[in-house]
Amino acid sequence: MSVVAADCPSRFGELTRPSHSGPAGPDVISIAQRPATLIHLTARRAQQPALAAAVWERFQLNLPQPNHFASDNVNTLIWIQPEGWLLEAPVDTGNTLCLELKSALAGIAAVVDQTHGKCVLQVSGRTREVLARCCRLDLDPRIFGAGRSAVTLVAQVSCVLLQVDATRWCFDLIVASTYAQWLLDELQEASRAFGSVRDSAALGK
Amino acid sequence: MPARHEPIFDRYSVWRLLKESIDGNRGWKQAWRKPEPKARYDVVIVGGGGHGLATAHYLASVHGITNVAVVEKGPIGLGNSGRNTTIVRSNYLLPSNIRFYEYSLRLWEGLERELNYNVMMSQRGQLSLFHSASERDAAVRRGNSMLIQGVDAVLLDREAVRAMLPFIAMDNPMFPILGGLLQPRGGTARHDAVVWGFARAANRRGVDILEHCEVTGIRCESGRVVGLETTRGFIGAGKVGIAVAGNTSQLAAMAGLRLPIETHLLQAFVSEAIKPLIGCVINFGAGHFYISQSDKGGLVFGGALDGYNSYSQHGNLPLVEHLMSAGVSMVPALSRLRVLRQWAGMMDMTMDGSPFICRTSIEGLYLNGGWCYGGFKATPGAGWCFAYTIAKNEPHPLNADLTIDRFFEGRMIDEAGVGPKPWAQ
Amino acid sequence: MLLIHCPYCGARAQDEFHYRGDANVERPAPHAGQKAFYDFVYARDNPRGWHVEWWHHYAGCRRWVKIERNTVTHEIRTVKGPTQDTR
Amino acid sequence: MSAHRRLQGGHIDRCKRLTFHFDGRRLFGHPGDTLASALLASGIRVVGRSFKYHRPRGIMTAGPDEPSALVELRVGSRTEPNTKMTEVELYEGLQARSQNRWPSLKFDLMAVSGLFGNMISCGFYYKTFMWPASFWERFYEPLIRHAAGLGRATCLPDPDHYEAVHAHCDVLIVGSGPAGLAAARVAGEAGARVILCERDFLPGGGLLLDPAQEIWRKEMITALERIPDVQILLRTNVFGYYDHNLLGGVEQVSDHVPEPRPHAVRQRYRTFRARHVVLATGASERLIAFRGNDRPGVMMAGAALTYVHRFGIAPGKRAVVFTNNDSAYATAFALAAAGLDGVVLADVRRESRLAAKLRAHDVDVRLGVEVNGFGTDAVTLEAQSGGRNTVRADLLCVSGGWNPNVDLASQSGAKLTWDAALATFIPGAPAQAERSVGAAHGISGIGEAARDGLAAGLVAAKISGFGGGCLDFPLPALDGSCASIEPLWEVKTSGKAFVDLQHDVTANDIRQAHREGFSHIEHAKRYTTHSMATDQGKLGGLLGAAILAEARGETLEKVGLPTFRPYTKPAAIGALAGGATGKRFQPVRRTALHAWHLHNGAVMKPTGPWLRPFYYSAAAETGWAAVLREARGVRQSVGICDVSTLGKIDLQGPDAATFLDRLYINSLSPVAVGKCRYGLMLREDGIAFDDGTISRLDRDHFLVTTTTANAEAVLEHMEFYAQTVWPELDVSLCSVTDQWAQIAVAGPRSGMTLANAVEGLDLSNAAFGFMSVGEGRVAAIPVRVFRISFSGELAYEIAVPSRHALTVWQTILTAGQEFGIVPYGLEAMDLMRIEKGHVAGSELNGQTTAADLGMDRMMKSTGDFIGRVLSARPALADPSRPRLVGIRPIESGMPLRCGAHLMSKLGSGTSLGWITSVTQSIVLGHWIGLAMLENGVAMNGNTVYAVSHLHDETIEVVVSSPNHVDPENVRGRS
Repeated sequence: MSVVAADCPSRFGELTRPSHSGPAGPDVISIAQRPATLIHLTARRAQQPALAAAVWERFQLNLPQPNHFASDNVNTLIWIQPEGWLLEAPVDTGNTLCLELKSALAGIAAVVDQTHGKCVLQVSGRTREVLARCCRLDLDPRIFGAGRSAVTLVAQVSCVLLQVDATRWCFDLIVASTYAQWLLDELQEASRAFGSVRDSAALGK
Repeated sequence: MPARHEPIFDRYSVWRLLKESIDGNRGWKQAWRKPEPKARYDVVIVGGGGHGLATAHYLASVHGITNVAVVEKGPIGLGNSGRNTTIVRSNYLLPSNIRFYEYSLRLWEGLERELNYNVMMSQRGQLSLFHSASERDAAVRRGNSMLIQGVDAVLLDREAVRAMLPFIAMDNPMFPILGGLLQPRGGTARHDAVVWGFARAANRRGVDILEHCEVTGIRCESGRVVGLETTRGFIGAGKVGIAVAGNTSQLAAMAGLRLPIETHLLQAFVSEAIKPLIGCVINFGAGHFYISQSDKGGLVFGGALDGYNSYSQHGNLPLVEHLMSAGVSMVPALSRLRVLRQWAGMMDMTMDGSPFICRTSIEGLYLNGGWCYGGFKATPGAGWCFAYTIAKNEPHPLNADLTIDRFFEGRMIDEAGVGPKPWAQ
Repeated sequence: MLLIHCPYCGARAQDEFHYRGDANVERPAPHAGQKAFYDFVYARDNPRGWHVEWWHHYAGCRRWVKIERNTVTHEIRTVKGPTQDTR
Repeated sequence: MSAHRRLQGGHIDRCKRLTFHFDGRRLFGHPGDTLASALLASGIRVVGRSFKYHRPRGIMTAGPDEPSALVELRVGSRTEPNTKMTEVELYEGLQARSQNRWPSLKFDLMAVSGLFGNMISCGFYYKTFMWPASFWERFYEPLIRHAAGLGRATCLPDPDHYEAVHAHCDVLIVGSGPAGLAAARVAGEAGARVILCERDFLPGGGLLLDPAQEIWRKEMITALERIPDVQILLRTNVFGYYDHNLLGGVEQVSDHVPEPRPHAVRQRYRTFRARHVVLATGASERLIAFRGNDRPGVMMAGAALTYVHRFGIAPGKRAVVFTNNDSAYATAFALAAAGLDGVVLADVRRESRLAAKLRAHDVDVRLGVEVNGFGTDAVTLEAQSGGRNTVRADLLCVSGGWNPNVDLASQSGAKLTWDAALATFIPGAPAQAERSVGAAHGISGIGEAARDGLAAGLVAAKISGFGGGCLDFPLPALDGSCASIEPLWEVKTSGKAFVDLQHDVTANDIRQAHREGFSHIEHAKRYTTHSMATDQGKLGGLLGAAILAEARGETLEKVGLPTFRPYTKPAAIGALAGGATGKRFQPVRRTALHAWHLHNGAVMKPTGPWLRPFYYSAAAETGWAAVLREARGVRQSVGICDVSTLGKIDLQGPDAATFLDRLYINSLSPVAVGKCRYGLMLREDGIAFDDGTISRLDRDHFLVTTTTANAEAVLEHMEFYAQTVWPELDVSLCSVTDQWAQIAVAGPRSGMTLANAVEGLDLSNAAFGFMSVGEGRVAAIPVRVFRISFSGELAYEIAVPSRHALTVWQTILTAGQEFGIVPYGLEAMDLMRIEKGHVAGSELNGQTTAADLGMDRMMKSTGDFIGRVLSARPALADPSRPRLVGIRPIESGMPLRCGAHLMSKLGSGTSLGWITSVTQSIVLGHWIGLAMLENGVAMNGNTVYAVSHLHDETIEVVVSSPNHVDPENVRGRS
């Protein structure tokens, strides 16, 4: 039985396809996948202060307010629901962070690994036009400024959307990994008029 | 009982058309009178839609009860009777539904003669397409249910569908078309004509059609209905039948009843008129999309409910977007055609997707409602059964299962297996 | 497309939500009997006017929210969390 | 031929010439022309035939209110029937054909129907075609269907693309006339985010008809283009006003070019969510009913003015202008100034303040005069004082007054109110955050409209939080005109006077409808089809209502108008789909092993949003052979299957066990850590909802699986009960469907295979018995191992973090190589579960109870769970309900068929049940099935008939237990 590709630790390789045939230029949309560790934290009943303290101690980050994220450019905490946050941390091959948090937060929070459940896509370039084609949220920086995040529908699937750089309209999109290919295809379709490239080197925090 | 008014019935025929055309069409009479309410009627039907008017017609023509009024808050026929997609069929799964709708279909087949009115009953076929093996299996079960009950059904394979409908997309990656279940006797009728035809026929037998007469209260004495408070005064009634699709909960509440019904919106659309493209009525299992072409040339199509309780009669955009996407995905030729108008009707959605024709806990008060989006095709059958139930004070076997009690007893008639989620039926 | 002000996420388009009907009916105690459960599962006021109803923000914070909405005009008066009082 | 009709001025580029074809004739126009203006400039008079009488028709208007001038535009797969030529922007190579005529436009044989005009008056079809009954479908109806309809549609797929764009703004302005421009500028300069939509390809609306306003128009547009937060969308029609200030529009991106540029869309669906909406939609001129008011050469006065000033065309050689108000004086003036000879203006009013001015410009103004007929190149004028004369004219311009375009306001919920001075309806109090301005609000005069727009723009900006807009831009001078109109709806004469040109509805039809009792405006509309054509009754809607009012002897105010509904003008269905069609119709979900499946011959099958391997096909193998090979491989040795699509829900919290006990019919709190259990959940109405396994990973930590189909619904159901019904339970839920890929390894050698692959977990029967859960490693990747079985064989499921799925999958394949491990798909899995008697979607179909499925013994006897109470209702507890059974044919070679019904005797009209699932058993060597059968358990061993009338098939089957294979479950436990 033949085998498709060598073992790839990320789904990145599978998702990448040749760039779109649209008119390419400086304004094209760039999409890149960023490997990361993702952990869903849900505070146990009445334990949010304890969770905040533990998170501060471990990451020196405050639990962000609803619809915001907090980042020190290494770790990012994203509010995704009442009592619920998504932690994005650098790739951690041994899954040690999740195990560490499980033990540190026992009785304080439910810790669920989503590293493989979600993909982080960095989107930049003409995101304003492209996102207007697949998202119904008002993303004007005056409304949805830097530091804002939202769990919302993009291309009919639920995503976490982060406004990383409001002046350059750079976003991170976190999507369920089984929908990642669909989202990528839709983003490419939405950028049909502008062209798009997938370039992991062009971005990165 | 002879009509109190002078006979004012015009018999329609091509000769009559010729005669009137010579006279400049000045000789036509009113299709129905506009009488003042009497103090009391033997039966008052609330709701001047197709169902209410048909009930009045059959009360008079079958049961000889002619001291009947139909009260309607506006002009007749402008509720769901005038807001549907005109499909007529009896391709149901569950025996009690098949029997009822098949009886209704047979009445449809003779309606022109019965009413002396061309309701444009057009049996060009109704085809339900399936997209997967499990949908096919369900269609086979349904088709066999129909044939067992003596109803026509034909299973078409993929190639037969392709030959019949060369313009549809057979190979959508998520919704390939595997075949379809055809009811050759299914089709469409002209919705307004049904209302007007029944109104004219009921009027001929002396039924008073009281338009602009809104019911504001149901008067009961010691557990028995005695009449209706209306905007045109109190009207005494021996029996009262409710047939007010969309507003059934409101009317029932006047009598203190709380029903297993939610009111939801169903949108429908018509395109600009084009030369004949689509013969039969087509229903796609995927994406809740169905389409037919009217005699005038417009493509009439619709889909699922808007999905939340509403009495607004104006539809919303998410459904529009979804439906147009489904339509173009299934019938790519729709893409460059234009949609002309959209409208919405208020559906009484029940907790199992099946209707009520039954007595209520109040003596003399009868209920015809909960038609979900199947009311149009039921018009003659529902009128016939409701008239029987009112006249005899007991249900006909055809509607014996269509009671509210079925939910107490666990005898739900749930064709789709959706359960008590009216918004998803 | 209704605009629903989720108490957690802010103003969102209706397509991020799933509907689930009347929020004034409450699940009876386990031994309340069939009539009580009939009322919970089946009987509805179905008002013409203000209606308190459940919507699930499935594509957002996944909270069930209680919305007070007019069934004639579609105007939304309040949106509350699952255990917040509507009135 | 064309040159002499072109005038100076206007908004066309005379330097460039465009070639186009109409009915095969090669003609010329210029950029800036519409198809209509170019045809007028070419001297074409008859452009179409009417719907019913096939009367010749010309161009009546210059916009979307056009009833007559419809064409089939473009060719082949880009054919667009029923296109209004007044809206088609001319482009090089345009091809258009007239429609609804046979054999040709000039000589239309169908016009004989005009001879029966009186017989085919309104509603005639309800009164005939009834005899003989069988003739309707066979003869009458095909005839009607063929005669009806307008243009022809193409059956070819549309080669063009579409997209959706969602916009948000503080102020949405619809219409770019003086009011719209002023509103946009003041709101934009105040700092609000403004979107200005104009359906036309030139901004300016009524400004385009007045050369004196050209400077102001250009200056306003230049100014607007400089404000960064003002977006002007041309060729964008706002078609509908929906809830919560959401409006929908369609932008015609590429309809003015031969075909869309590469990567460009043809049309763009747009939504606008606006804080405030300014409706500057202008007004539409209305027709007057008189004999011959549909003939080629009749044109609305405003349209004639448009052709002169905007397109630089004289739309006729000799003109009569017929009016009941001031506005048409500008037309007469313009026609005279354009050099037309002997322009006559017939004004029904006896006085006019503009008469003297116009007479000074050589226009023959006749007051108190009506047009009572239009024939071939002659207008019959009749003075109210008596006296009749005929004027030679090939152009008859008509103005019956103006109707504000209130459709969007009305859709938004605003009630319409009657304005007696204007003799029309105007928008009343807003129901949403909107305001109608300018002509749309019944205001006449350019300066007046601009001021109205400016005031509305200021308010809109202020409401949105932007006060203090800059007001220092000039506005056009006030016109000072007041709406001076003397309502005249109909000039009564013999002959056909039309109120709806496209549907051929006459004033007499309306009166006949009233006589027959169709007196309500909605009844009259439906009976006559008045105002239901593609022009949406813009031209004659109010006119018809007025004739009805007169017939009823009531005021027009009382009669009212039919309800306004979307669309303000017809919209392409492809545009509204916004490109989400075909493979983009619905999101597609792929498992982590998708690529492997494709590269290994998997035939993929859509299941809900997922694509899953149906079976893996070697080159020459038919589908069913592949399925049998796969199932045999599993039963005989070992197989591997991607079951990642199962829903997986992580439950944590001290009350998780209690919560699960209430969700499922069986008890789950006793499950030990490291063990799992099968569970069934009901809906609250007692009907089976979903099944799956519940694994206890820790004291307060469970992992639940759901069926693929119900994964989303089950999570929502759980969240509903956790959040709203039992909020006191401390439990958190999280979907981990995507986190974990899941791999089933099944068959007698699955244990040996995994022993080769899994490290760190003792898989021996003693240590890891049936229904155990544990953690181990495959290829150094931590995995979770479940000993559960859907096939009935010894089987395991390996859950692996999805990015490692391929590694683990391949490691297991390698480990199983010595046993001939075979990948298997959905169909083989289905085959084996039917052999085993496990239920799936066709049994868990929303109509069956736990007892129906033979699972009533699982129900716990005490304690609350969802569905407990209502499942005990009498009819649901009735033991004679159809119950799950197994069946097999008596004659072992016979296949079974799903959907066949079971009957106790041949020819019976009573069905006892139906077959839900069938397969060819590889263990038993014949077909087997599952069925729902009345009194099912008691029927065990009996023979019944399986009947499919659809296939004309009847076979005898024996009823058995549903567990066709290994009922004691020896294999799974061994």
